[in-house]
Amino acid sequence: MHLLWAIPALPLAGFLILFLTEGRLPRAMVSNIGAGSVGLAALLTGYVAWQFISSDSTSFTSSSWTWMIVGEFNVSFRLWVDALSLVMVSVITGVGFLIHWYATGYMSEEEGYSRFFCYMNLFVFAMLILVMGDNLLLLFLGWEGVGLCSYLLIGFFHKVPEFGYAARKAFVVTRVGDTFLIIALFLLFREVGSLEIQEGLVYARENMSDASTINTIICLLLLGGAVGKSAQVPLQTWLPDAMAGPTPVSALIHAATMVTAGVYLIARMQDFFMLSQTAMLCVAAVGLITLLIASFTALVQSDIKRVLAFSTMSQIGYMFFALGVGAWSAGLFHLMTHAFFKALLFLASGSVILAMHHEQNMFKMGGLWKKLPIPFIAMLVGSAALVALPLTSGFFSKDAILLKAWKSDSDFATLFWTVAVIAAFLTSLYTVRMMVLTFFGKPRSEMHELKKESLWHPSRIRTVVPFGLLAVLSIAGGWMGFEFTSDLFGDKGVHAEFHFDPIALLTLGVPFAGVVVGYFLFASDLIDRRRLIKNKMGELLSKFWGSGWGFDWVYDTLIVKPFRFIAQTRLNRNDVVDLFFNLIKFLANLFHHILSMFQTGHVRWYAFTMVGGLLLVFLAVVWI
Amino acid sequence: MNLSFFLFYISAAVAITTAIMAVTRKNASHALIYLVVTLLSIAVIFFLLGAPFAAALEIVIYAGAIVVLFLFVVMMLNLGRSSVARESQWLRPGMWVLPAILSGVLFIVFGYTVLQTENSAMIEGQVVPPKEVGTVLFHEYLLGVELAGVLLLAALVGAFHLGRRYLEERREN
Amino acid sequence: MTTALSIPLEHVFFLAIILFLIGAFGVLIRRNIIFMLLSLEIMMNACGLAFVAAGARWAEPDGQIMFMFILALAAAEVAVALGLVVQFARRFETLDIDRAEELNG
Amino acid sequence: MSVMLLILLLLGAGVVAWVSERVNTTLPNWIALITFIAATLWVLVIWFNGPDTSGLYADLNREWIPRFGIYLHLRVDALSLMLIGLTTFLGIVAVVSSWTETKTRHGFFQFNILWVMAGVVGVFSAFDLFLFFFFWEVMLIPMYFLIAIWGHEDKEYASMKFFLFTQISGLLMLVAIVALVWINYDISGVLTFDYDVLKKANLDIATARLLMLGFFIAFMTKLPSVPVHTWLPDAHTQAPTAGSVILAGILLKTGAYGIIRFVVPMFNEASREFWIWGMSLGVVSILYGGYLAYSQTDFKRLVAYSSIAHMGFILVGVYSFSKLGTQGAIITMIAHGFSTAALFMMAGALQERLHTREMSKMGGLWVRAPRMGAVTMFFVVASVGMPGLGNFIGEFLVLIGAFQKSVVLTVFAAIGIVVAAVYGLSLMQRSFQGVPNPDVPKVHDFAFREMSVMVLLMIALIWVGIYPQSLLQMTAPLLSGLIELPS
Repeated sequence: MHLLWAIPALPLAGFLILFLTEGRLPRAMVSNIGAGSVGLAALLTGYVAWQFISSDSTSFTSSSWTWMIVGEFNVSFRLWVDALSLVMVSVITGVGFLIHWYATGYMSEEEGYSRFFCYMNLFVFAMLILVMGDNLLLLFLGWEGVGLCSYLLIGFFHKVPEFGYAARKAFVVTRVGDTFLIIALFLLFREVGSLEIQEGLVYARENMSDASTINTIICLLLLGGAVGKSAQVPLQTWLPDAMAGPTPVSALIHAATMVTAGVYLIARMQDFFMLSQTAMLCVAAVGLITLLIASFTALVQSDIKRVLAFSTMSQIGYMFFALGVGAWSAGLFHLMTHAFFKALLFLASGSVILAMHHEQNMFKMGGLWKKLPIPFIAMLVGSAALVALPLTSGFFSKDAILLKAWKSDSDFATLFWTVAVIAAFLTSLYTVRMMVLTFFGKPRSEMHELKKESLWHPSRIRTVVPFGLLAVLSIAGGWMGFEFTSDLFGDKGVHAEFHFDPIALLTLGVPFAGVVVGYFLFASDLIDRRRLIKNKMGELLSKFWGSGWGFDWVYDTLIVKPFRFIAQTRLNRNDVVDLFFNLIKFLANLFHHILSMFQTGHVRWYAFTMVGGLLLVFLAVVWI
Repeated sequence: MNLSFFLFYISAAVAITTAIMAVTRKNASHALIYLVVTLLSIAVIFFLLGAPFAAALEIVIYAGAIVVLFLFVVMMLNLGRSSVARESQWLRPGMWVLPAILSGVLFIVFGYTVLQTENSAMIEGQVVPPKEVGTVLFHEYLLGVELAGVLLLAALVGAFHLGRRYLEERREN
Repeated sequence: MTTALSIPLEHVFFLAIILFLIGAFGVLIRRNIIFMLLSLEIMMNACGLAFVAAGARWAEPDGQIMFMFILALAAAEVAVALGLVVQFARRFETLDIDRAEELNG
Repeated sequence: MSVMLLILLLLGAGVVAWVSERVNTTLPNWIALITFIAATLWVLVIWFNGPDTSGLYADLNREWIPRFGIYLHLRVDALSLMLIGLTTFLGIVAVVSSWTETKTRHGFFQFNILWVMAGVVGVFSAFDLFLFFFFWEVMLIPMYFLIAIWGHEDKEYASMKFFLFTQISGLLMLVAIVALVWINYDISGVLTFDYDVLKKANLDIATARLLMLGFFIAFMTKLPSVPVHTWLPDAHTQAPTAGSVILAGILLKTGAYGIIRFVVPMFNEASREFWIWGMSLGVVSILYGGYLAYSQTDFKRLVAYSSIAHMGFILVGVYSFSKLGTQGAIITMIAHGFSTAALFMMAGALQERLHTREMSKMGGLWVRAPRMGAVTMFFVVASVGMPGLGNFIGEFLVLIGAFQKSVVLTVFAAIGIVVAAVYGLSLMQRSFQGVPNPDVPKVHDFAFREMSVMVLLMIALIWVGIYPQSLLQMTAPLLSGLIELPS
């Protein structure tokens, strides 16, 4: 099945062309190559998907050459595509293509145009390798490649030092996660004897006992890696800063693809996780905690992109929660739908930001729904899906998770469910707040006229078509995708049949309640918002939530400051060990000075020492 | 206990006292005169020990030539009255202590070694005539004599050069 | 023919030692070069005495011959030494040995 | 036979280059370049027509000083051939990178480069301990001249320090060699310096431990591992570009090669007992080197400390006594040779253009020199250990090998990867990104000359990264001989 290789090869070719020509190609050519390569890959994926559905084989594979053989350690470049990775590949290439197409407009006025597409293509290639690699080392290659590209793209505007710092922070924090992953790889190799995923899964099914500690440790390490990449609780501080990159980057990397790599990893290593209850519990717990923290923080953000970033974080928390609770296919389904509506939201917010001349602060926007109709409709549809209003794709995936959570056999089922519902309510709250602040109410700053011919103008095709397609997917994605993903994991998947018992009704009602409360809270001035914030408690809370529950501050004081302080001290700069060798040099000089004091130049002193010496010799002779 | 026995000890005492005086005088010429007396007393001892040729040499060369040479230099550098004041300033008591201790200890060590020798013997005062000394000198020690001659030549040339530059400078200014 | 002297050898050696130490003492404490040379002469004589005494003990001429060599040495040494003293006096205007101390460090 | 020719060729070319300076000043450069290209082609030819039956590419054994059983025993097996190939390849890089840098005495400069290379080739192929020590010294003297004459501001201090460190440790090794030969003579009555014979000398464990320490300390100073590494940053910052390319690219490898070839096989039981020390020294080097790299403000000094960190991986790999670990160490040697040589070339290029190595004075170079930025980004990413490039393969194999031996040490070594990311990106950030500071003079981007060499190095790194199997299968048969007890 050599077609498989073509899918990652296309973006790689795009990257190579753009890299070697070093920005000498005209912009039109660059956009064709950049967007075109991903578009072709998307078409190819469609073809492969169609073949996959028509043929009943559970997986395609195409191997090419051996990478490394040392003794019994045997790793080779081989691609493996089954239902799970096919979903991921289609999301990456499909949504990726739309984002690339939109980016050709969005980035038209930025300099470094070909460099941008070069990095984006490299990213898509790395993500495809991550998802299609059949052994964990290939997955790790994609994993690190994706981390590198997110560093390059976040730090794309390299003139601004803060963005550079944000990029470095993202890379280092994800690198901490990668270290957990690589240790998991070592443990797996020692346990299973090879890094092939399928071989590992078979090994796990057959001869791994339920409560084997090794398995739990491996799963926890895998979770550590996933948490690093998907910006979950302990290692999530880099995602809000990652908004420093251009908006299509945020859309592609920090909404649709990279952050879901963690979810893919856990879904891929499913059999390992199924075996250990503690690991599943941890995954669910991590998901839940991130869910809560991100939702509360999103409530008090002023920058539109940071709101979306925290919302992404919370939605991925949902996915982790779904996997933790055992709703494997529901989690994957949510991943797919989330990719659609979150990409739509990010792109639309990108148009708004460009229209406001790079103004990202929501408090400076307002009353834009008349001036920017297309982004407004797109944002509306996206928010609807995010909030999970009925009939939107979000509804299908989120409710499937909630139902599965309710029915899961673990003893925390009710607690999990209630927390998830609260989070859903909060989601609708901050979404409404975002819509109100940006589009409704009085315009808080003047928005001078958009030049019609500018490439990124909302009415251009390269903006409308992606918006349209994504909107359709956000709405229709639910029905269409449902059949496809429900049997993704065979019998393990949950079938959310919609009988109207109280729980289903409740999950249906929550979004509406959120919207209504949000309207009262933010749109109408029935409740005086200022009074709510002004009092002591409100202020403290908003500051605490605003800073992402203080994680940043904790990491800064605990790790970054001491590390940097010790490094910058003068003593450290020129190497403590050197002192030892300089000491030897110092001693040599010291002895020199002491001895030279004896050479006084006075003859009588020499006579004296001679007689003294004579005496000593005689004493020695006499004595011995 | 015959006359020569007493003679030996008297001249020994004289030698020691004049040596101490020679070393401690402030005036250079006085010291030299004391040195001459020491040398003469040693010559007497040589004579008593039965080495008349050595005694004669001692008087002729040592007391006669070397000390006289000293006197020439002392006179030339006119180390007269003016240097006496400076001399006393240099002989501060503090200078005495350390060398004195050192020589005392040395004396004890030397004395101890001398007393250790088992076969201590008496000196009979057997005279060794100069003829015999002469024959041995030019038979077994011929090489020694030649070397001594070369040594003296070297000293001669050295002394000549050291002196000469001094003369030229005087001619220039 | 004898000079009828009969004393133990050690006595002469003691005399030689005392003379030698007086000379050494003189070299150590005097700062005037002339006096140092003078005490040097005393030390030389002490050695000579010891040699002649040893020769006398065995009634052999060797002691005296050694004494003669010492004499030659002393003469050469004094000649050069006094040449140096003259130069020293001319250059340092004083005969204080401690003035010449460039060769240090 | 052919190895002897190669060494003589290098030595001869050195003399010719020195003399040819009178003709015109750039002739020595051309002579050196042509010699190195010829040498690399020679290595490639030998590599293609494969090893002979006993896995050797070239073997020469001729009497040198029969009185003491010293033979001119030059043998090239897979490991040696790879390292000789690396040497000649980096020779090209060194010559091209300092084409315009030396202002005075070009001939003598090339002479020194060629003689260092000859010494190194000798070290990699000597199978007679005396001959090994002979070449060990031959490669040291010209290196000292390179730093002392063409170095930067306080070159005397740096070159003297480098010389003393290597010389004293070399002395230790000499004592160990002589002792070994003498004991062997005592036991077996055969006076020989030959590697294979001495390998089989059965020493009691106490003396074996001592002799091993003698060798180990010499190679530890050469491969700088922590306690004795302080000469490397000074020597690197003051050395001219060619000097640091050679120093980092090859001289560090002689230390690693020494451990793999001499310490482990010849004193196997003693080394096995010593593994906890060897490995922890490696881990300390990784973390300490990485940490200090972060605190440097001088571009070259940062890269120097990073190479100490990479060399730590080799120690960890070798002392894991596993096939994976040793292969990882060999791959790290090759990959590190490429990535550090490139970074030092970049440092040299920056110094030539900005007359400073201080990163505080750089900043924002990407705007004016995008090509330099891209190249530096590539090599920083490689040295940070990005999969798909050579360094990662080496590090991964070392870590997975070391994991079987001791989990704790491997976890600490893995933390080294995070530290590597920190200092790697801080290097990138402080020199190329950020606001271009005004007083940085007009920087002209890479010319064809430098770019061609950089592309060569890039291809090499990608080849090691994507298809390391070609190297791995070469050294696979050797491993049993290097690690297990001599049969």
